[in-house]
Amino acid sequence: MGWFDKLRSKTAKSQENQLKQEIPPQKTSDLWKKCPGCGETILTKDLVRNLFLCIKCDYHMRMPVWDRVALLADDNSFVEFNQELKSADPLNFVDSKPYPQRIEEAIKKTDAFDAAMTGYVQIEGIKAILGVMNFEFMGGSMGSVVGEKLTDALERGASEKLPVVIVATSGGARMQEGILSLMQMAKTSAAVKKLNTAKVPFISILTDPTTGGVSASFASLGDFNIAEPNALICFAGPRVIEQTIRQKLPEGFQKAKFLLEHGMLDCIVHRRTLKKQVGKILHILNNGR
Amino acid sequence: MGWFDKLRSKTAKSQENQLKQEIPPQKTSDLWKKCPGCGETILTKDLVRNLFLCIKCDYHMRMPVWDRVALLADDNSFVEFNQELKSADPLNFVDSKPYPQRIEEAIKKTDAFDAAMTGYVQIEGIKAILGVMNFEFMGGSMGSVVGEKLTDALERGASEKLPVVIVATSGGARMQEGILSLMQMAKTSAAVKKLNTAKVPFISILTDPTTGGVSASFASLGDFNIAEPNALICFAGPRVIEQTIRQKLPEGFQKAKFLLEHGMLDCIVHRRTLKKQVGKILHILNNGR
Amino acid sequence: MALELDFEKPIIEIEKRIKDLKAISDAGHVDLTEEIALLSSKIEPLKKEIYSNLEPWQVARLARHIDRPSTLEYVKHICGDDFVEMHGDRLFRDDPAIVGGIGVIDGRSVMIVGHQKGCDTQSNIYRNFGMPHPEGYRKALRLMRLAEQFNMPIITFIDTPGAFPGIGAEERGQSEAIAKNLAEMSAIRVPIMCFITGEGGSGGALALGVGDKVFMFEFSIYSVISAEGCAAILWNDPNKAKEAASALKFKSTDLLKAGIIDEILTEPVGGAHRDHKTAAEEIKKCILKYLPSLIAVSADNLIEERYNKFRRIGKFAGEEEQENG
Amino acid sequence: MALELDFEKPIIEIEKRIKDLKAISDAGHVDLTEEIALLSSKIEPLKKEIYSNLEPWQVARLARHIDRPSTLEYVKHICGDDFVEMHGDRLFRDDPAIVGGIGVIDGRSVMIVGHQKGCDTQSNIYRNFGMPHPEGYRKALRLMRLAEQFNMPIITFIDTPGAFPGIGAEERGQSEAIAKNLAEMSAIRVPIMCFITGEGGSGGALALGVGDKVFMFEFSIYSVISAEGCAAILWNDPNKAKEAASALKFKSTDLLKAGIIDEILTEPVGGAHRDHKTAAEEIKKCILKYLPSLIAVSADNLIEERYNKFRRIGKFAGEEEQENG
Ligand SMILES: [Zn+2]
Ligand SMILES: [Zn+2]
Repeated sequence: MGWFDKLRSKTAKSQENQLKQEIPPQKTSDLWKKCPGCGETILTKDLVRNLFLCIKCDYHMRMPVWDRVALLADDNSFVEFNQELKSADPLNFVDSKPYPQRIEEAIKKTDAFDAAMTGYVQIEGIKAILGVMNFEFMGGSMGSVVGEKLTDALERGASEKLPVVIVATSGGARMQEGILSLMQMAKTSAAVKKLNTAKVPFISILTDPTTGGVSASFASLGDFNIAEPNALICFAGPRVIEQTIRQKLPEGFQKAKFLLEHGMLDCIVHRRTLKKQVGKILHILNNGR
Repeated sequence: MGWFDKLRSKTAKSQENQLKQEIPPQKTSDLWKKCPGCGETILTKDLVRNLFLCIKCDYHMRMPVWDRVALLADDNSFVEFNQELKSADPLNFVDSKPYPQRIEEAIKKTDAFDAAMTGYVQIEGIKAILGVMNFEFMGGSMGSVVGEKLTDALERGASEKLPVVIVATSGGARMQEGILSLMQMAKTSAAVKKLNTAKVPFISILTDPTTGGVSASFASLGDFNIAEPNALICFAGPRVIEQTIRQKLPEGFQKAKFLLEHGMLDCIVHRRTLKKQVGKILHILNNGR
Repeated sequence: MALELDFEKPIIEIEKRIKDLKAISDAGHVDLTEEIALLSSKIEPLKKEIYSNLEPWQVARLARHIDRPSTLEYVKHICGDDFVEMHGDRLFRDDPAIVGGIGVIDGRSVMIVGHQKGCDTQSNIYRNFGMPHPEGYRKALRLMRLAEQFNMPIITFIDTPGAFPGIGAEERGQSEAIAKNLAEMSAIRVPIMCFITGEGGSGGALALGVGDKVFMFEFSIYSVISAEGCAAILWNDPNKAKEAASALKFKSTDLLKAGIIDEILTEPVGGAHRDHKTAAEEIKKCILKYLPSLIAVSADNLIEERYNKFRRIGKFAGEEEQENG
Repeated sequence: MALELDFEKPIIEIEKRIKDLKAISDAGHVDLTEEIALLSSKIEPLKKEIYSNLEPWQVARLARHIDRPSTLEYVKHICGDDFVEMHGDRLFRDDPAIVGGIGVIDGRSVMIVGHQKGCDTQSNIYRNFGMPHPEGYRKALRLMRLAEQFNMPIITFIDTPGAFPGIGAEERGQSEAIAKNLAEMSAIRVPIMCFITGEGGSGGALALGVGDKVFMFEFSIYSVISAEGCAAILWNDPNKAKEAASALKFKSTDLLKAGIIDEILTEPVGGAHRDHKTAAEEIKKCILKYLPSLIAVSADNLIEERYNKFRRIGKFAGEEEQENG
């Protein structure tokens, strides 16, 4: 099975899984998906073809990790690092389930070992390093594996002088790893600083949702911070804030446009032009170096 | 005449002049001064003895330049630089009076050649470079001479590794020198950067009023920004803003406490403890280097 | 819809008459070719006469002309599609009164930063008439540091009435923001070329103006204070703006003589607002002319020379005779 | 007025009884010296028993004790008069939830930065209960950069429930502010010693926590999330906070075992809130013990080792057997 076929089959699989997660139990059909923007019900296969943009209202739905790679990478250019890296259970953490069981379930569900994938890539002909987070794997939470993979990717960027592009999406820290997951914020941020010191560009692409410890570490530190339209980007989530301040939040709060207006983003880019725009930025920045 | 006597005589003289400027014509008495804080009329000689603090309400009134030197310098330690530097008339500027005439009048009035004085100093036993601006000389406006003197002081600090302390007070740019006065902002700010690069401390003391081009250049760039209580510190003055936004400004707007709360000042220090506090800061910073 | 300035009226009148004659002629009833040619031949000399004898206050009006090209228009002409705008100071807000981004000029990557005015009332309100808040200067500084990081020369476009005299701007420290830019720009280790394209208003202009080379369009101005402001303070009479304009010596020719700018860029006849493309080409030519030699200088020498360039500015008594001031 | 924690009640009761007996005894009616001595002799063993067997949720309550010394109190004990507080981020606001300034410890100049809680309701509101806004982190970074500039070691005190979940904090980019501190602290070229003195709450704590040495008081905690928050999310039941507290392993002994901290500082018997001075001395001793050797390291090696210290943190499947995790 060639690289592209494998990708397609993974895509289909992860697509399936996303559906299981997001569509309420009463309509566990793999064939349909409801748009969070306009409420329209859309055929999954149409969504896959349409880059997970709503066919009716162009809403940017969450995109499975392999589709994201396919969106950004030139054909057959992605070569994965640390594919087999897997979480341990450092705290012997048990809530309603033991952590190892959650991990195994997530692996089965997503066909990935953890919530981030990294590798060499070529984008619009430019060699780079790509990291893509996987929201379907335990909500894209950052534990030791995510932290290690992204840190390694950033360090490779620094030492091999290859620009780094990371597509973030995360519900926050992997609580089941306790303090270790908090420390991944320091680890990945320090790695970004290493990249800065090496004068190698870092493009951070913030997609829906990028929150908590990921938002408050590497994802906010891009030389370019790009967001997709409507992405929720925040440290504290809207529900937590509403509970704290006991009032309704304004429309659009913590969405991409809000962050752009508040100076945190360089630009918002539509998914259809994302690859081209990233390529252009890499080209211009590379050219200067 | 010894240094201290000379200082005293200059103090008395400049005191006189300040009175001429600030007390409305109908009460041109050299003997009394009205407190802007509480309205109390105070004997000038009492004010001089009391560091120009209101005897009744402790309001920090403007302090003549030689009194300021006496406040900060250890006895006989001040050695002035560039004492004779005098303004030219680069634009042949004439408004209601020719610029050279204004200069001559200011020289007569203040016994100084321009609105800043710089020199070697010792503060609480620590060798440093001191600059003091002179509000009585054309409202402390910054033209070529002020810019040159302060730049030279900052450069000496950088090359001789002596910390620099500048007491700012200014109505803004010396309009009569046109673009040259604007450029003094760039010149003095660049000199602060030179001092930073040399890793030599810069303490900026912002006194009433520090506005316009002085506020928007070296005076805001201290490693420590210290203000005196109640000092007006701003870029655009309150009257200009009121005219622009057509509404009354809040109480305390652009005063020292306002700036402290808005993150622009390290601390507000009472005039009585200013020397001691500056000495302590210099001591600690020197100690680290 | 062009705003008409009074001293431009004779030109605009002739242009209108030519248009009328052409319409009649084109309708085919009478042949007016000769009359049209005669009138046309008068335009150029008239323009030259008018625009070479403008009073300072008239230049100020040209410099503020609403149809004058803005930073983003220059960028469009100079970089075409090879430009990516970057927003935000990463601290508080994206200030629409200052724009910036990375672009390519003739194959070379550059960082471009400039004031941005609107072209009509609505966009002018959005752009705050090109008057930055602190976050605008801070965005500019962020971009310039990024340029330094990736070794990209910096091009700045200066066109602002000045800093904004408002509560928020003061609360968020516009003094600090301007001062910081002045200090940091003096030591940024890549070439900086500054273009005063319209109004160079006071501290708000200078905050983008500390460069290795400073250029100025013929009909732009660069001043420590607006003529109106100066008149209000020194003449105690805002109606003395014409007098103040003359006294302040803010025309490009004055500034060249004073050694503040390096070169005057010629505007299309009648002013940059009459031909954006030609104005943009003038800037591009200038960049291509000077950038290679600036890039050739080592970073240490570059910032030393930049420092000295500003260090030298100032005039003192007794030196008038020696220097040619 | 000390807040009584339930597990402290036996101690407080005996202490009260001793006081009563003393009062009677002092009044001169009865000699109760013997009884008092007997009771007193029971206190120490009781304290030791209670405080050495605390459940994680009990430690969390101690860590949050309102009478626990705050950063400014530690500073007062450690530096005495040789401290000058510095305010403001030079951007937007002075955040009272983070304090800092320059001081002298045993003749050596240092920069001190820490979270600041209040000691009563009013001061807690002013300090926002030690929960910083972005400007707090930015003030901290400004001060740390100044420390680097003047070659002063940095001491941080960590004691916060965490970042503040509010509109302004999000608007002004607390994500960016925390992230920036993490990145910059990793490369600051002077020694950084961090002391977790109370609550080490999540990102708001870590934003002052990237140091060469990280120390923790015995009854302080350091956690990715509060027990309450964790219970609400993972157990779907805020009342499971005790279970979450145990599961999160946020006690100093857990963190030492996990290699996150370098050393546990012993608290005065009964906790730091019972004896501020002794607690402060413990910190001062620790600074004096480690600082000289940190200063001896070259800046390059210092930041390389700091980087590696955090770089190493993480646990992966298959390595449990080899390492002693
Ligand atoms: Zn839709
Ligand atoms: Zn008074």
